[in-house]
Amino acid sequence: MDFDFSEEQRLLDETVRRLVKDEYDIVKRKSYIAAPEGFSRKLWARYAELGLLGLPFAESEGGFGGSAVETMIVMESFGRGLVVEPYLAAIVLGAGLVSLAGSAAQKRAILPQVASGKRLLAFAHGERQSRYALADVETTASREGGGWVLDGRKGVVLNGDSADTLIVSARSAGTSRERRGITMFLVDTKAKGVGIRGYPTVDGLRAAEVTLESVRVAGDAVLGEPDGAYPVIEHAVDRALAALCAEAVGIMETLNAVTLDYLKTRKQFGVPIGAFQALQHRMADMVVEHEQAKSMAMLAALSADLTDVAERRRVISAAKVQIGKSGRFVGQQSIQLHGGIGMTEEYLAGHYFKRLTMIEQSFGDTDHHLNRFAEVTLPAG
Amino acid sequence: MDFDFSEEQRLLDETVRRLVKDEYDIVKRKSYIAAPEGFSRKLWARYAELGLLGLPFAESEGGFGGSAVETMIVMESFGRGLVVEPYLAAIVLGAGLVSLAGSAAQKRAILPQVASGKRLLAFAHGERQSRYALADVETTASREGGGWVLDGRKGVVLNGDSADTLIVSARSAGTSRERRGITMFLVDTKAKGVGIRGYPTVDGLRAAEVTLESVRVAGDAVLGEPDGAYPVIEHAVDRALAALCAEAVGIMETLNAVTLDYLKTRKQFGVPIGAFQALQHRMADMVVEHEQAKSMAMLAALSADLTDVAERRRVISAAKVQIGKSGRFVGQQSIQLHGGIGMTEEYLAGHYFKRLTMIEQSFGDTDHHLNRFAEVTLPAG
Amino acid sequence: MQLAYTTEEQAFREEVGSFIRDNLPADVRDKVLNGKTMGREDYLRWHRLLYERGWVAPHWPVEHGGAGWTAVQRHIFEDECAEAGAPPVIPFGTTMCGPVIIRFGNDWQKQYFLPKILSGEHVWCQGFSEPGSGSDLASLRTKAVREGDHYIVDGQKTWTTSAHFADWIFNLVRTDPAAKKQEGISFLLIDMKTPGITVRPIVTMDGSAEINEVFFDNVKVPAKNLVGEENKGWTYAKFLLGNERTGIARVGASKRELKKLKEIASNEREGGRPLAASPRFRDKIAALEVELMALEITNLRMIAAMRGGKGPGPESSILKLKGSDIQQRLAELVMEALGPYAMPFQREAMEAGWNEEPIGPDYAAFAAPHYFNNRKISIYGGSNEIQRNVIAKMMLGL
Amino acid sequence: MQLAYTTEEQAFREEVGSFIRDNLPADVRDKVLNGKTMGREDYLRWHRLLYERGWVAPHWPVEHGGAGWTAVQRHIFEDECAEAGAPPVIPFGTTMCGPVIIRFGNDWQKQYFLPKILSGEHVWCQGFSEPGSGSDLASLRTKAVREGDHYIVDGQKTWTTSAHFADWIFNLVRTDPAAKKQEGISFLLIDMKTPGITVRPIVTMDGSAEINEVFFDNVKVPAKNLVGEENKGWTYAKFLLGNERTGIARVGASKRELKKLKEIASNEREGGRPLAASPRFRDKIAALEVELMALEITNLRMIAAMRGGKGPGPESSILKLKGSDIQQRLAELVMEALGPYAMPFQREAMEAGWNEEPIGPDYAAFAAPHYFNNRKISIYGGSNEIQRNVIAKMMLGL
Repeated sequence: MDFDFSEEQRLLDETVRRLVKDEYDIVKRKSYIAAPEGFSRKLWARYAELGLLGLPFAESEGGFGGSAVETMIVMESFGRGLVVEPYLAAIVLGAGLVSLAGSAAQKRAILPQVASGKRLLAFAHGERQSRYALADVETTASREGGGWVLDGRKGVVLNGDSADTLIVSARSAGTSRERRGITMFLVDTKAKGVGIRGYPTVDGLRAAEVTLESVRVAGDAVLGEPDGAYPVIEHAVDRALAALCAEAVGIMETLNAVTLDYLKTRKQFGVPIGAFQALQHRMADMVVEHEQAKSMAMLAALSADLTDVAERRRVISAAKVQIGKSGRFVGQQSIQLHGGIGMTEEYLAGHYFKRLTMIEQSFGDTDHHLNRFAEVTLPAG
Repeated sequence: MDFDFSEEQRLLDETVRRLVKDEYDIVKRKSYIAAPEGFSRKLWARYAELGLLGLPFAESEGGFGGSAVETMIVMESFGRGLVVEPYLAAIVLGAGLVSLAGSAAQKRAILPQVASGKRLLAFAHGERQSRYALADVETTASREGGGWVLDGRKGVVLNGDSADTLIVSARSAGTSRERRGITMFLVDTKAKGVGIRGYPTVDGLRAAEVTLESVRVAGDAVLGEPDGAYPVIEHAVDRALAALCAEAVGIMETLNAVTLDYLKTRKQFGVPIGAFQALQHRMADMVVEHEQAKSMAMLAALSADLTDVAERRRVISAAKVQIGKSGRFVGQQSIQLHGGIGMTEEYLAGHYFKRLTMIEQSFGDTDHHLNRFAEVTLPAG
Repeated sequence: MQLAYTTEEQAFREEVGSFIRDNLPADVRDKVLNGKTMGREDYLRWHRLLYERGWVAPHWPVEHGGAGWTAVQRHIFEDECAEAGAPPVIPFGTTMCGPVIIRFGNDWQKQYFLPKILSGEHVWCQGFSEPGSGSDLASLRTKAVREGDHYIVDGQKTWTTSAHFADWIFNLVRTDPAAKKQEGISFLLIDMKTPGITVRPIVTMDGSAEINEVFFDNVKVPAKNLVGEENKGWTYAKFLLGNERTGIARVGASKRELKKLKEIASNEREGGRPLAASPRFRDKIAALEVELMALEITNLRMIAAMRGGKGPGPESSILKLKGSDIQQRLAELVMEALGPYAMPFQREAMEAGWNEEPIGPDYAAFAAPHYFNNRKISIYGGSNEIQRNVIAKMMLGL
Repeated sequence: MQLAYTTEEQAFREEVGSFIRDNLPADVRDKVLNGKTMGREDYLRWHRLLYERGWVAPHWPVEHGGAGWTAVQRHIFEDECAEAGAPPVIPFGTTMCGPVIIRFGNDWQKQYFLPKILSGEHVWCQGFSEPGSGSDLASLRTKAVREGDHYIVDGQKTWTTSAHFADWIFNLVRTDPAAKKQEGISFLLIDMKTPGITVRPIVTMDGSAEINEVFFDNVKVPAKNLVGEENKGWTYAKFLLGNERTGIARVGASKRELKKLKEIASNEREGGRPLAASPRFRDKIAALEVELMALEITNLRMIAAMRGGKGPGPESSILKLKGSDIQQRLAELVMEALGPYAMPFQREAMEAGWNEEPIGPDYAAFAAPHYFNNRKISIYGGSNEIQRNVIAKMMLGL
């Protein structure tokens, strides 16, 4: 048992920390967000140079063969700096799905381009009615000749407006909310019938509503096994959840640091406000929550690729629950302890708080994952 | 709209407060508990003299025609002093059921004896499997000639070991957990086939396990409508819940007072511990919780006899939820703020804490009543 | 003891209800109910209607234009207005500055300002907080130096709600830098159009701009605008802060938001069923509703206690604590109910007149911004930490 | 980075597991698993078995009888013992006084006391707390006056766990009343059979009597029982208190209790179905299980950090805070699960050998008393408030 990074991991950690420290502050971040795609293409190219974009898939696939621990290292630093580039959407989810389910030809065609930063992927899966249920897919896929026709709508597709290729899930068989019968397709965002309405999200990122009207794709656009996409989707989303947990831990670290600094410097009634015991105790609880969250983010990273699916579910959902609760406490209290300044757009805490809040509502909120956890640990009946 | 007591109510309040103040402290209480029945017969006689035992039923029935507000006044003071006499079991529940459901002859025979303190009633209703579900009755009643035969077991019958007469609920029709089909019977505790195993409860009161083996009762032992006891039971229990809420509010008042006193007198690090802001804020929250609980206990008293049953349910369950949450916070924190001394048997706080804890588990805990409340305010579907 | 309203109270309630039904402009109501951005004119349209009815400052003495209501009537009025979606009357003139002028102002001030507060001709804002003085208000540093029959004011105020459209500001200024911090403060009324005043909006994290910084650079203020005596301003500020806190629980507004939450939770789906039917989410709404029921009674009890002529005491801190917690949790549950559709940022959808197709349901745009914006409720008007201090010190003697 | 145990660690774990299976007396295990009253002999039977195996004080230096384990091995050992229902080793000798004697004691003390601590011949208790000194330990007043080659001790200790069956007590006493409060304290070892010592049990609200008051009336203690130097006792006490806190999270015991809670919740019925299937109760168990999972990792991380030779720091306060909260909530949920059957008070059912028919299920008798007794966990060993102070001051520099 050990919690130490390998030499390579330590190097990766240092590299990403330095990069984020150099390239990110609240002013620079604003300028990245102001770009048409909502992030910095220049930084994206830097990530490619550093090998980050090929991190989560095998060297044989054009990547660097990192595990979920490497993803954790990257995402924790991205959380510290509140990075806006679409690493989660394009790399963890997009490339992750291709790597998990793609044919050799698909991998060859796509992954090197992803690793070099030339192609952006997005995962068009959730729908208006689906909330957090991964099997709740109503977009349809019908066979036509050797190809398929896709019809439906996808909602809140992360970075859907900057993607070159969408990975679209659709119901090819079965009834609504059934796990069996879901197929994934690679769809060019410029294909006929694809409508994309991009928009900013409240946490400074981008997403899109996607409409699919009689979108025709060839037979080789199918990603993975027809009707059998659910287990792959669940696995990729579990990886995304582990990555989000790490990002949240990085955010909490920064929030705690700036709040502690504020407690030590802000004076009221002639003393630093950190001299007040009620605020000291609050800050102590924030530290405890960060430690608990960090523990679970580590466990999630170590479990994101377990072959025992029930155990993977148990750990990933537990981690999301812990991060949700810890994040809510740390986020709310960091604003509260700052007082008025914490409410303002120009101060950094609010931006971290907003992202932390949206992480809780991403890919299943605390209630959703508490239920998923309990289904493993306390099966009904 | 007003929250003032009438002149009679004010007088009642003063009388009971004085009585409790004179006759109750932690040492005297211990001596009452040490009596075979677990309470003071002498005080019971005093309550009778003062008219308290006839309070909740009509003058025409030999009582004093008080409403649930009068019961609240009595119970809040009983809470302040942690009174152990079986007012809830014998008067609010026992006499309440006779008054709500009894025939003229039954009322004539029983209620004046109750009011004078000569006869004690107890309500033998809950069973091992029933938890908090009032319709979960498996004890059976079968007709035999003009009478009935009762068989089954009743559990945690409050003051069942000192009662002269039990009001036993039994299933005369329908299936387990069905509301229709429950009948109440007046059963002499000395009747053949009645077994009573009395014991102390963790909060210093008494209860009993009751067994009924082929207990034969006459036709006139039926209390209320055969098969139709459920609405009456629910009404009587709602009254008991309102009374328990008031008792809990009295307990919280005392706990807050002794805790505040301790904060002001106990010194550590050269100052009263009440000088520490973290403890000040805790105490402030305890005060807030007591006020919220008091508000709901008042509302419960004013709603305990509403003819609109759904509205009565809504208010009574809301009150029980509020008292449960407030009571748990006040109880736990009063012990915490006391430190070691709060853990000891010889100090009063622990006794109040224990009773407050058991009130939360009486006639439905917080979860149970949150569900009952939601069934009215957010009906499923 | 009874909670039902008396016949007279019930009749009054119906009178208020029918007045609102007949007069509240539909577009203003829509903005309030849906949390859209409110401008000066939105507030003033309703303000003028109340003024005409004689209800704009009901708590003032009758001779100055008040309505002579009981505390219960005030509560009924506020509750009905809030539940129906009427906007609040901007409090800085009617609830804050007006009573100070009535109590401590001179005759000229009364004659000049009070009618204009009532009519809505003057919209006011409050110049108390400064960058360096948050909870420690008395440490303020904006100074006013007497020169002839004027004061010259220099300094900065912040978190100033409505300053971007206000006509006047009532300001705490330091007139004696040598005195102990509470003792050198004066209460000065300043025309916002005076040269040297700059207003800079503060954008809050939800993207709205309701609050401002106000800079005073060599601002010349007539000495007749001084309220009461020089260096006694702290007394007037304490009077102002201790005054008029029955609305602090915000029960009416929370009842309105609870209703909206239930509608949203019934409309949103989880696994094909209404989210409101999920035991987990249902429990959360129910638990919050119970707290709100209790707070309503606690509020009424304190109002009833005021009938005896007693003013609101430190007990109002109880109302502020629970009230802010409930408002924040309501916004939190609305956001949770939206699931992924809390994410799209649709600032423009919160402006009146926007009529494009919303992203997600039409109530989605407001959910997360409201949650973020509502974090302020436990900070402003005395943070929750200050409220607990007040209870501990003033109610409990700790 | 990996959480799985190494092959060696796994082998060690199996060795511990099989030792427990082969040796732990069934009746002792039953008492621990069912929360029954434990007597001196119950603890000592297991103590002696561990002693024979060389595992009774594994953290001691090997030359004094320690096992030379890594921090991970210690964790594995403690976790296995707790989960299997082995009683804890009474810590006052092995974990508290022993290391102080090893570090600061003289040769006679080492030779006389250490073997008897290991063998169980001497059971120890701790004389720190006094009626007037709870969290403010250094304000203690029990005094020791030197007379020739003895000290005369007068005063009172309280909350003294195990004093009713202990052979020795290590006592903080004031030897210089004129010095500043931390500087006049000495660390004295006292034979409990010395004339003038009276032990009075303190019954706690759950009805148990595990703690005591200890009175010292003119108690004559040989000067050779002084540890280290006179008036340096505070240093030794701080060493003792800062030492050996890896077990403070009590993860193993909580895992055992969680298992029991699940069994109880599966056995109890609500509306004919297992209580564990009710979404409300299931969620509560699940939420607690998540916290415990996180705490286990946090604990392991801190143990791993100690491998570099660093001792436990203020971080152990994190373990104490979360650990106590989890233990208390576990007991709370067990009590809740019982419903009305938490009410019967069956003190006698908690004594070994009782075999009447229980009232309600056989696990009912322990539920409420455990809940009440467990309130102490956030009070003793530094209250949760003190732990937060430690984090704020020592970790955060506030």
